Amino acid sequence: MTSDAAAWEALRLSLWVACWATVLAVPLALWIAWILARRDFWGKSLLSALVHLPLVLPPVVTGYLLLMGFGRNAPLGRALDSIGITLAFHWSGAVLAAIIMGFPLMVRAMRLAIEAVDPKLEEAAATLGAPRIAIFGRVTLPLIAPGILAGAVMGFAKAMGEFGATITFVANIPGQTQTLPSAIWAALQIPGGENQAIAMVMMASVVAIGAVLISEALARRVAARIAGA
Amino acid sequence: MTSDAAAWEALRLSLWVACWATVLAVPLALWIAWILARRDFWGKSLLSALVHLPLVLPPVVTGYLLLMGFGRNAPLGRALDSIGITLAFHWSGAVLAAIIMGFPLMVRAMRLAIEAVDPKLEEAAATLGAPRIAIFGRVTLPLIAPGILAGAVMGFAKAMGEFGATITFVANIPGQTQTLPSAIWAALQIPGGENQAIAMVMMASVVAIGAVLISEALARRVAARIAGA
Amino acid sequence: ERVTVFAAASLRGALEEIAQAYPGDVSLSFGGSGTIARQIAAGAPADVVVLANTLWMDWLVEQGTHIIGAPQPVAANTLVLIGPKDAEPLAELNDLPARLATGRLAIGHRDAVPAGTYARQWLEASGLWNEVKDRLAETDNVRAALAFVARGAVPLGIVYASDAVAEPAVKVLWHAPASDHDTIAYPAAALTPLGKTFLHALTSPQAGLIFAAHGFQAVIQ
Amino acid sequence: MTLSAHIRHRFGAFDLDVAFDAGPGITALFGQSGAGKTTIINAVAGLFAPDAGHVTLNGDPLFDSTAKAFVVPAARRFGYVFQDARLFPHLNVRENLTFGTRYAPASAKGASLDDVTDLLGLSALLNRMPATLSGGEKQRAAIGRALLAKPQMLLMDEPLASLDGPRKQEILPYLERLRDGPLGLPILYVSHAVDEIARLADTLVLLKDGRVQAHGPLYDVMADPGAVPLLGVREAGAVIEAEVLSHATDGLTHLRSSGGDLHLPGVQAQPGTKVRLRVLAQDVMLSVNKPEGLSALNVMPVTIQDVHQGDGPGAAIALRAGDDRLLARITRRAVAELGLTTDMRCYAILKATSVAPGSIGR
Amino acid sequence: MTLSAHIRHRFGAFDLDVAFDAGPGITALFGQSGAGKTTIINAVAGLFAPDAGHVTLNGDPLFDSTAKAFVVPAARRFGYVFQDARLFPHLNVRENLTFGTRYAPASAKGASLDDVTDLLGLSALLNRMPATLSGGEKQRAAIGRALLAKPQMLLMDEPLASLDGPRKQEILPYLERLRDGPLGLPILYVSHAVDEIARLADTLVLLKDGRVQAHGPLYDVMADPGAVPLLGVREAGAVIEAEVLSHATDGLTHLRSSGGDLHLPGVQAQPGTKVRLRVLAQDVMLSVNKPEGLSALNVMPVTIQDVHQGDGPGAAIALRAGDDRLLARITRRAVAELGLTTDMRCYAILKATSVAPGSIGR
Ligand SMILES: Nc1ncnc2c1ncn2[C@@H]1O[C@H](COP(=O)(O)OP(=O)(O)OP(=O)(O)O)[C@@H](O)[C@H]1O
Ligand SMILES: Nc1ncnc2c1ncn2[C@@H]1O[C@H](COP(=O)(O)OP(=O)(O)OP(=O)(O)O)[C@@H](O)[C@H]1O
Ligand SMILES: [Mg+2]
Ligand SMILES: [Mg+2]
Repeated sequence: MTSDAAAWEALRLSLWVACWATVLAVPLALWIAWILARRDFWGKSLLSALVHLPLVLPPVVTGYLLLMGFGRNAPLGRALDSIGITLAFHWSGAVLAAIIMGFPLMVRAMRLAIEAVDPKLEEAAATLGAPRIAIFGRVTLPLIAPGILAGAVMGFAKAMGEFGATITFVANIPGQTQTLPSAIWAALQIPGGENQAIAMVMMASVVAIGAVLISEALARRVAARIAGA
Repeated sequence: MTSDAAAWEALRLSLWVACWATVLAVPLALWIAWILARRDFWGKSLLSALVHLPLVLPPVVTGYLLLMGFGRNAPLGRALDSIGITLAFHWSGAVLAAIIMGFPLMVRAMRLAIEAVDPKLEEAAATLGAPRIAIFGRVTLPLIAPGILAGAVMGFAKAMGEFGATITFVANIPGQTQTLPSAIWAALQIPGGENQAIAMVMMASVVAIGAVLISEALARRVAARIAGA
Repeated sequence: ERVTVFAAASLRGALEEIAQAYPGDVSLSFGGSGTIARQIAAGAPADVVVLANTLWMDWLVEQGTHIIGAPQPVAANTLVLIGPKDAEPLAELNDLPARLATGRLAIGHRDAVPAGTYARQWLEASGLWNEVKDRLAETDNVRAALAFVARGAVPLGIVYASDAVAEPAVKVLWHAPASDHDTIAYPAAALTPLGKTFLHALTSPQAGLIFAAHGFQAVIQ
Repeated sequence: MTLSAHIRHRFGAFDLDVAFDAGPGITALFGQSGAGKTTIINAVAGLFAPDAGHVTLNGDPLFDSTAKAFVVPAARRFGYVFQDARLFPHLNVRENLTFGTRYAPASAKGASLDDVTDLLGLSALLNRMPATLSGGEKQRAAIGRALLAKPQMLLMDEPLASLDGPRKQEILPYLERLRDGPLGLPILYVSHAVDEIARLADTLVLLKDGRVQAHGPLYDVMADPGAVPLLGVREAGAVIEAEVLSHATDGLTHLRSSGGDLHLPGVQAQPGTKVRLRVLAQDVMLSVNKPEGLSALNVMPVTIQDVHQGDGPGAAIALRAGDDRLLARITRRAVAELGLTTDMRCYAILKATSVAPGSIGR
Repeated sequence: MTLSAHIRHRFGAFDLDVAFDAGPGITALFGQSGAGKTTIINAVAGLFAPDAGHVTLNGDPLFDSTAKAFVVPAARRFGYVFQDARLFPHLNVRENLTFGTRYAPASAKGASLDDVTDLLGLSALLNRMPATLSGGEKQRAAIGRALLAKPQMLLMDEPLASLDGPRKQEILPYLERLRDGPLGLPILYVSHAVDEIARLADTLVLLKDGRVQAHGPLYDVMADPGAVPLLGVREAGAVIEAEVLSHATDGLTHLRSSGGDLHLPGVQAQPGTKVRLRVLAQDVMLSVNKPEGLSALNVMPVTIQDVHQGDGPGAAIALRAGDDRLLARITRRAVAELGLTTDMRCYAILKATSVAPGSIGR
């Protein structure tokens, strides 16, 4: 494999991992964000602190913790393995790492959006006979769409950029777990690898800028619709 | 220096760096967030993409870019050096790295908060004679306080946890630039360092959880005041 | 006056002990060899630099970095194949692929991590490379490869002898012959006159003893 | 369909303790700003659980603090027109209007989208977003939204406050039809406008500082001397019942009440039906002689039952005209000059045009 | 202080093109929902820059589309009472009220906090947060907030729509005092309530679909037959000027107009001052004979100037009483029965209590 081909392979894998991570994390993050924004319960602040933890811990540590929790020898990892879900040394492990690392960002964006929704609108929907789930789907969800989008973009960007936890948890297996950041890092560890690294940094930047531009355009559309323009 | 003392020293430095990074980044992030939320100009989406970039790039890359930009041999670094500002291999460089890495998170939280403020309230303040700056200070700012708080907590947490860009930019000099994550990483590099690492992970977690708890309590106070409870 | 030493992270245990014995104040900053080399090139305030691989030292010299004297090796190391502590001894190296079964072989990144490069050379020399190259778990540092074996995430790994010594959860299954890979040397260079003194201390016999105690091989001047 | 409510709740210094029944027809909650009207209607809608009390509909508990019963708002199916419009900002007017339709049971009857958009003048606005609507347009859309949810009861919190007179005059008859038509939709109606209430309400609940001051059929309450200061002196008046005899070509309707014949404009009812007429006390003049050559067409012989002199320059005169009661408000000076006393016979003069069409109901 | 505005703006299908002057005193914008009232007032406040036109105050441009002039809202110092209250949710009532005070020039005169809280009944609410206020309480706080910014002009968009009658009756005289007092504060006033406008306004701008239908001194516009359908027939009427002669002990005031003497309740002005009286057309009865023994105290000899018969059952009779004009609305049948024709002399009867205190201004 030429190093060029390896870079494209890494890009493909990074996109794949980032998309999966975003798709899987959005509903979960939304749920946690909703709980944090709208429910009151004992330990709520602790839950919030827990969600923030991956921000604070060095990614290596998160990687080690994942390894201890989901590795081949860990009970949880074995259990998942027995039902056909392999995480160790598999791209799905990279997805898990990306989800966890991006989770604080996604939850916070969505939570802020939910907190900004006037509960009186939800009350109005209730008086019109809408059951809870419909209130969420037809009132809350569309109103927080910009926040979800913001969270999704942050999660996606983080997933594209995640390196430390991923390599510690699932190592660096070309085509499986060698994401773009791993490849960039590797290139930088070799004297004279800068050019290759720069090329891959460009790739990552283009993807990220593209994702942000798309999300900004979508958000603008939503805002314009509400303003009636 | 015993390794225990080194850990405390690293904690002290991390707190110092994180506090400085938060204090310095909040106004800047607020400004960018306000521009992104309230202004319309050519290249706005690109600015937004730029802000997101540190999320996407592997931290090492950000670190190298900083090193290339602000290193002792780089023109910018030399210029700053000549006016007495040393960044490379200095704790102030760790602050810069933390600011840049936390910036996307802070900007996004504040932007979402600003977007949630009804511009009609700002209009009302204008009709009461308030100049722009007073409108911002007396209406917008208090209304987005929860978002600023959220952004600050995320930025602080990220600054406490930042590792890749920091170690690349300012190295890992105990008492100078060895933050808690660097120390944790270093501890994990030698056999038997795990226990020391675990102790430091605990320290970081306690700080982060404390910060989140405080911010949650503050946010609750603000919300309670507005609800008139 | 304080001596600042930028050193490869795998030397940490030994260097800390040497620093303690050193009469002056010593500040040790650990990182990956590539990172450290670039930092030195960017003007890091180091008096001494110690790397885990000669490639980066050569690169530093090429960059025109101001070095006092010539770089010199301060320690050497050997490579070992390890398995979990209850592993059966390996009858011959060619059993390695069979022992892997469906598992993976943990090594440092084949190009980015020096230990990984040496491991690749060894495997190539012993004709196993093609058989295992798609069954590797490459890590960002050799300690992570050790951890994979220690945690049972992989059945086998190739690490430095110095790492294997200190980890009770693993067992050495095979020693790599020194001829099968480049010399595993830790080259050091002094960047300032102050550093020159410390470099002396690094190459002293006492230092050699300490290196040896940490599983390295002392370099006989 | 009868709603029965007993609500006790405390918000800081405000202490609400009210009990009332709202039978079929329109029940008006009237009281000054801060009297607790919105709080009551919120409790009925189930938007919060009061500290104590109960709310029942046809005897079924919707809320009961002792039995810990609480039916969620969605299950109550009360169409609520909020004091602020509360349209969904992300939905256009059409989507707002039809928001609740799908949750109504298939058997529920109610207005159609076309009816409602026509009535409320929303047809041209259906594709507009709420942010672009004027204050009155928003409020109209909010009324339509509540109607189209096919509720079993309507809760309206000052629904017409931001509407202009002509538009009000279109909507009020529609509300009357909702009440009187096959749906017989009961309405709990909050308003500051006595004329609206006087026109619409069957039952009136007068509130002050979180307490019920008076409660009962509209005409009893409106005639209650204690209620007059709360309602405002200009709005006091009585009600008489009359049968429609015929409609003349000049637009006047000939009606017969127990006190005499009346000729009034703007009566829509069919000949033979009975209507009720609200006659404001200030629209009634008294004459001791039978008046001649006067532009007022309606003159009734009456007997003075009571002369009630207040502090101000006015006096309230209770009159009997046949079986009906009338109320006249004239100056004290006129009382003195004409020598009006109890049991005196005189003539009540009622300007035909001064009985607003809106005062004629049922 | 004269505001002159010419505003052209297009919002989707809505096309606004209006020009009007607002001199000293109160200028009312009246028109049905969606006519463009809020849009105009927003343009005057500087909340948006219209597509074309200009807004000047005493000749100084606040906005001019050709000269590209635009003074920011804060510099215009117009106190704006929004149609929705728009209180600052994070500030309590006191902080909301005093928000603008510090930006007023030191020389600016205006109401004091105590005055305003007393007038608006806010004293007990000063430490409350807006989220806990009732609809009317919010609106009152919004009025107070605008007043306390010591503006050079007030813009009020349906400020009293959510207030009860008694509260309105307290606030209206206060607005009159602001207009008439030493401040001479001009007010641009949007309302749907004709009685409010009739009482307060000096100048009336009648709007329909973004166009000015009629514009001028209140009494000219109110007497304009073209304006009657926009105002509503019940609100048509004329104005006469009268001098206060004396106040009697029974609360009636003796006034002299060019058409004859009047006895009215509720007049506050000092003897010797001139007042203006609004007499609703529907409050005027006509008699061909001089009436005797009638409870109405005010009878004036008049000459019929015009008999205007519309489509409905009513007719408008223009009358001359001395130098003043009166308008009477009676039924067509009465016109026929009494044989009323132009130039005929007859008597206008005016119930004393039917002239509301609010109809007496200046
Ligand atoms: N952004 C917009 N796009 C389209 N139409 C608009 C927009 N903004 C306002 N309009 C329309 O302009 C018209 C005038 O609105 P405006 O708010 O001035 O009415 P108004 O006279 O204040 O009515 P109301 O008494 O109901 O408050 C309305 O029909 C409204 O729908
Ligand atoms: N959370 C609260 N804390 C303290 N007081 C409250 C709270 N909520 C409501 N109140 C008070 O309760 C009283 C009743 O409020 P409510 O909204 O029911 O009044 P209302 O009759 O609807 O008045 P309006 O006609 O002005 O809308 C008001 O005086 C209000 O200030
Ligand atoms: Mg209310
Ligand atoms: Mg309006």
